Amino acid sequence: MARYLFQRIGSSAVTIAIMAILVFFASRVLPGDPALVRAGSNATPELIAQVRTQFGLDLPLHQQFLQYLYGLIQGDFGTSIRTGKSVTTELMHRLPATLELSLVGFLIASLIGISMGIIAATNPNRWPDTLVRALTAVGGSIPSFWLALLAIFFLVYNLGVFPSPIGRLPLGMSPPPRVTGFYTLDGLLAGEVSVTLAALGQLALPALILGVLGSISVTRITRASTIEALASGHARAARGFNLKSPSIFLQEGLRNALPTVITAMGLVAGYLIAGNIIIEKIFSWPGIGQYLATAISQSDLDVVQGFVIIVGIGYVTINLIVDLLYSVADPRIELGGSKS
Amino acid sequence: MNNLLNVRDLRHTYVKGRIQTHAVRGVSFEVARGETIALVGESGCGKSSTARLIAGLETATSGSVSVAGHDIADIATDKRLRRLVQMVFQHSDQALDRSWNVERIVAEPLLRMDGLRLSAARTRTVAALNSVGLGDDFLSRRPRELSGGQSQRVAIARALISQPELVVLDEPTASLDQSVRTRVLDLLKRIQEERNVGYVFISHDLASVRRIADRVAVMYLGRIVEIGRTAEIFANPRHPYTQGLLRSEPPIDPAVKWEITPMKGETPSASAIPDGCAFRGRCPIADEACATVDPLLLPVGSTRQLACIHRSVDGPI
Amino acid sequence: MSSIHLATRAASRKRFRLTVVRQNSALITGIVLLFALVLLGAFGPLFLPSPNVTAPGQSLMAPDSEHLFGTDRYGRDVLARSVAAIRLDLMLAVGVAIMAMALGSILGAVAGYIGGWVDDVVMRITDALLAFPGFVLALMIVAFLGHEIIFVAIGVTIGSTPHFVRLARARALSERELDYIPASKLAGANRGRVIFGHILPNAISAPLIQTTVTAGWAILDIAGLSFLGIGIQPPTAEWGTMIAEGYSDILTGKWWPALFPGLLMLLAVLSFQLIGDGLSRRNSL
Amino acid sequence: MSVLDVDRLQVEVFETGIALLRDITLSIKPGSIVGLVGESGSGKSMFSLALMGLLPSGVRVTSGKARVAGKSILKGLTNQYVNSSREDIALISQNPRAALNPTMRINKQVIRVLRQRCNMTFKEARSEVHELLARVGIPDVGRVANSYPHQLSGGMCQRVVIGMALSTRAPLLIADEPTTGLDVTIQAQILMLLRKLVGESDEKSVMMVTHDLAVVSSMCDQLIVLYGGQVMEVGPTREVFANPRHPYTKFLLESLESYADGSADSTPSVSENPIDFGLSGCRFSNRCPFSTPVCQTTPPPAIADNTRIAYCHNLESI
Repeated sequence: MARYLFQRIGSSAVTIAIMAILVFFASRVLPGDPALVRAGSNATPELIAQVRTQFGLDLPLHQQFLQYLYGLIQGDFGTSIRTGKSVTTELMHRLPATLELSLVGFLIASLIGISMGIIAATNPNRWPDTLVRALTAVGGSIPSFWLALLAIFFLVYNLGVFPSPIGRLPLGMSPPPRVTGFYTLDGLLAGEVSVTLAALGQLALPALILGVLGSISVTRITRASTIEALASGHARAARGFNLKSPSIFLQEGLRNALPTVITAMGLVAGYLIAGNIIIEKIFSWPGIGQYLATAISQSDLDVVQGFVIIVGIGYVTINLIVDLLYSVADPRIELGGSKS
Repeated sequence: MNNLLNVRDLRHTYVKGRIQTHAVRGVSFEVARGETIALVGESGCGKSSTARLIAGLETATSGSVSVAGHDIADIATDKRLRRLVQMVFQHSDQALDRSWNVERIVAEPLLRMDGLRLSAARTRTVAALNSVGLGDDFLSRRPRELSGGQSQRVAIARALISQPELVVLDEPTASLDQSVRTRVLDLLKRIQEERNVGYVFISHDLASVRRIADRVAVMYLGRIVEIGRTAEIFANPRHPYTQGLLRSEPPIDPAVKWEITPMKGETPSASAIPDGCAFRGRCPIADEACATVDPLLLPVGSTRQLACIHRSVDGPI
Repeated sequence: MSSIHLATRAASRKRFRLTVVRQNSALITGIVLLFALVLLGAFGPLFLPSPNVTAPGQSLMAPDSEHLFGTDRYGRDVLARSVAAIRLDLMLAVGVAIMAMALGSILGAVAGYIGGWVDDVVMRITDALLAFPGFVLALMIVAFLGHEIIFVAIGVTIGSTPHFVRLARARALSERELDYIPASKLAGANRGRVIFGHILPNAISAPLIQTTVTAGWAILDIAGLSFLGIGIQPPTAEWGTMIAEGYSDILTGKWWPALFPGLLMLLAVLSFQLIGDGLSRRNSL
Repeated sequence: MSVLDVDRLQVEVFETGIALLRDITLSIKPGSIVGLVGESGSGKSMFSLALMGLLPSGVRVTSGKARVAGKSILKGLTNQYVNSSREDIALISQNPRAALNPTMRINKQVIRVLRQRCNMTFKEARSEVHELLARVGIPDVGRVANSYPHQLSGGMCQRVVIGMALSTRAPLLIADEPTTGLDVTIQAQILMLLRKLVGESDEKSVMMVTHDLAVVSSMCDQLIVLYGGQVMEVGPTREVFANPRHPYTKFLLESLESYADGSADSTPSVSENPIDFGLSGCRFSNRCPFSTPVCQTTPPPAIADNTRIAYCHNLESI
């Protein structure tokens, strides 16, 4: 087990390294002058030259690369040209907001996805299944930002069910003392229940939207893999032994679909970390996504680099967890290797 | 150097992670022109690995294979020699590329080895199809329009179109219905008589071996345990494994009461081969000596070889 | 007795046909929808005002008989702009999906068939790219390259390619094990012949189906980039850009400049999804 | 009373009306082993699925009756499968590894069957597991009980499945190609085991579904030959082997014998035409060397002779 874990962590590290190299080359080697992009298209030659020196872009490529790697190893993603602050500090400061939103979104996505998938799989090709399939087809086609706008228009401005999309707390309320960075938890820790409730209220709509969008693929995969498992040889054999239907659905169906469902949930978790760039922007949610959205429109490239690497690390970590859970869920996976 | 095929001390070991699988552990035999040798055994005995090594689809860990005086490594890499060895595969439903039509499938060796165009190869393609009993109305058919027997005939036509001297037949009838098997075997036999081609026939099905083979090599865990003329082996099997194998085949006459003591146990994994004689765990006559001595394949009589320390003396048992 | 029997038989057979139609209905609906959108995109502009003519006096007019979808804050006809965007978005999305399919399938087939270090390198890079949702990848590339249509296309293509590599590689790995591959090696086919003559033609059906789904995703990604202001720039009529422009209006109760382009986009993506679903069902039957 | 009684059972593809099984009539006596033989496409597996109520979607029983242990397994005009009928049947399926749940240890799977089919409590079932596994000749009971299916050989898995099937006390066992894919020495072990266990009880009957005539000849008392979804010939194995009446049975046995002893194929021109499910007459008529026009158009009558039945228009003339 420990050996397998080390192997997987090692290979995750390699993936992150390759990713970092790709990011570097994307920013320096692809056509397009990084100094020009950073200085803006209307910049004077002097300004461009100044940007070049400031970011070390006049150094030979291999030196730039070494500098970049050296910075990365120390956790230094560079400096934001817009604010002049350390990218690492800025991102870390905003990370909890994103994680809080993603986590709640993930829970909603899993809950909706797995239950809808089960409902569909218990009634294949009958109306509940048809309905679920139609819903996932439409749901998978909805642009997230459009859905968010409509939700705000109807649910916030017309019906007033949810509070205004103005970030993590209502106007005039100050955040609780920072412990975890999750306002809902920090509010409780500080004994300020009103803050927690207010934070939950602000969280509800964006998390719901993320959850609904994320639930689509969980629904699809839960449904498909359960139906597939119920059509397999061992499910037929179980029916041949006249075992009870609920038992077959659980043991032959869901239990054997579990590894695939875990994979789908991992994908959704990754999608949520990145997918809330747009949602954060729309809901003024002060997370890393919104930070990126602002930075990107102003060509603040070190922020983009830093964001990409943090998301990458998050994603690789999720994959690692998924692989571990998968190997627990499927006894055919020998730890340390392939399917036998 | 009269033999068409010479196989000398062939060994093949796969390594995957920390696990070594000894698929072939020192196999030697030869085949004359116009002769059929059958390699028989159960799954994991190394017969299919041996077939792939002989056809040059894989490279042996050690040992040599030569066909008509050429080393298999040269045959595998040289377009002019490639035609010498061809192969017919096991699964009739996957032996043909389903996106090609029969004409291109059969003509493929001519297109690749001789650089012919499809139209220039037409006459020979039709001739090859005719020789396996299919008319030229098959030229434009797709594999999914063929029955199992017809697919296998097309595969045979493809193997023969380049005029090979040795054909490796890897369980060519295993995926076919009983009533079609006989016909395919008879076809193979007729072709052999016409062209004097040598066959290496891989099978687990003893009945088909009896029908087509001149000699039989019985394999167990990567070794030949007994080799000899087909009639001799079937009439008087001498290795305990051969005896157990023949006994396990159900008789086709219902009047014969089939009452046997089946061979005990199962074949061990090729990555954990027992010391001494590899068969001793399942052998009814094994003793302490078998745990220490790895029996060699030694001649008993002029046409037969046997790998068993208890049966190494010539004479009836 | 027998007439009753026949009647029930006919009835249940009819029921069965209905389920068959229902199973194929996804495909049919998708094709009809896409066809309608293409027609609208091709011929609609002939009957509509120019999408970029501004009319300051007619800004933010609610939908009426003259402007079916209303006008935006510059007085431009929302219907004309939404329809003009069909051509751009669909062509871009389909082009991106086809490029990604071609690139990914070839890479995947080569890696899967050859194996060894080639496979290691290709899959390592693919895994690293797959560490991001395609959207983030596209976003990064557009951020680094510049905010132009061609870079948006490149970004979304690269973001979509890794899926195809995975898909084609998996198929190549299973094709490689089938008997016809060693058979063609024995026939003297070299690696290139085997890959392009045998592996790819047989491995391509799954990537082809995936292409339609990818085209749908590409529409979402392209519009998402534009919504963030780094994709296609105003005043070009594009769904994401239009929704971004309508963003502030919706907060003041003027919902039409954002609603209609989103609705058309939804239909476009849905049509690709339905076609993809229908095709993969047919393929698996 | 027969364990299984099937009367003119018809199974069709709904969409097209193609009959995959046509007018199947047969019965199985208690305590016998009956072989259902056919080549690929004969409908032998479809028949066992129909008896189990496990037909694939789009395929239905459209007419006919079937009784297991005297109880009808189909009800009503629509021939719906009566779900409780499976209590009287146990299935030993092809590919034993795939027949076991890959995510459950063997002991849990056995316990599950014992609890749900034999009304045992968990404790009773747990104490029964080792005995059950030992009865089917598993040597290393403790290890096997604790293993997942993928850790066991195909032969071991098949023993487990046989053990579970016998524990259900169902009077009819359907063994669908129980040894296909197993090595010949393992096949011998399994067949001997099956015969021994069935021989121990007088009530249990086995329907062996197989393509392998040698297995049938050495295992079965009775023989049912299927071709193209139609019964060709029924009778005691010895008599059918000694003197086949139907042209198809003749052809099958002659090709088997000539195959085994190496003699030339003496059967007259039986073509390799594929099965034509659209034929309204005898399904074998497009291959049969004795085919007459009536064979093409009219299903063959059942010609009974003592213990045997053959379905052919031209029995007298052959």
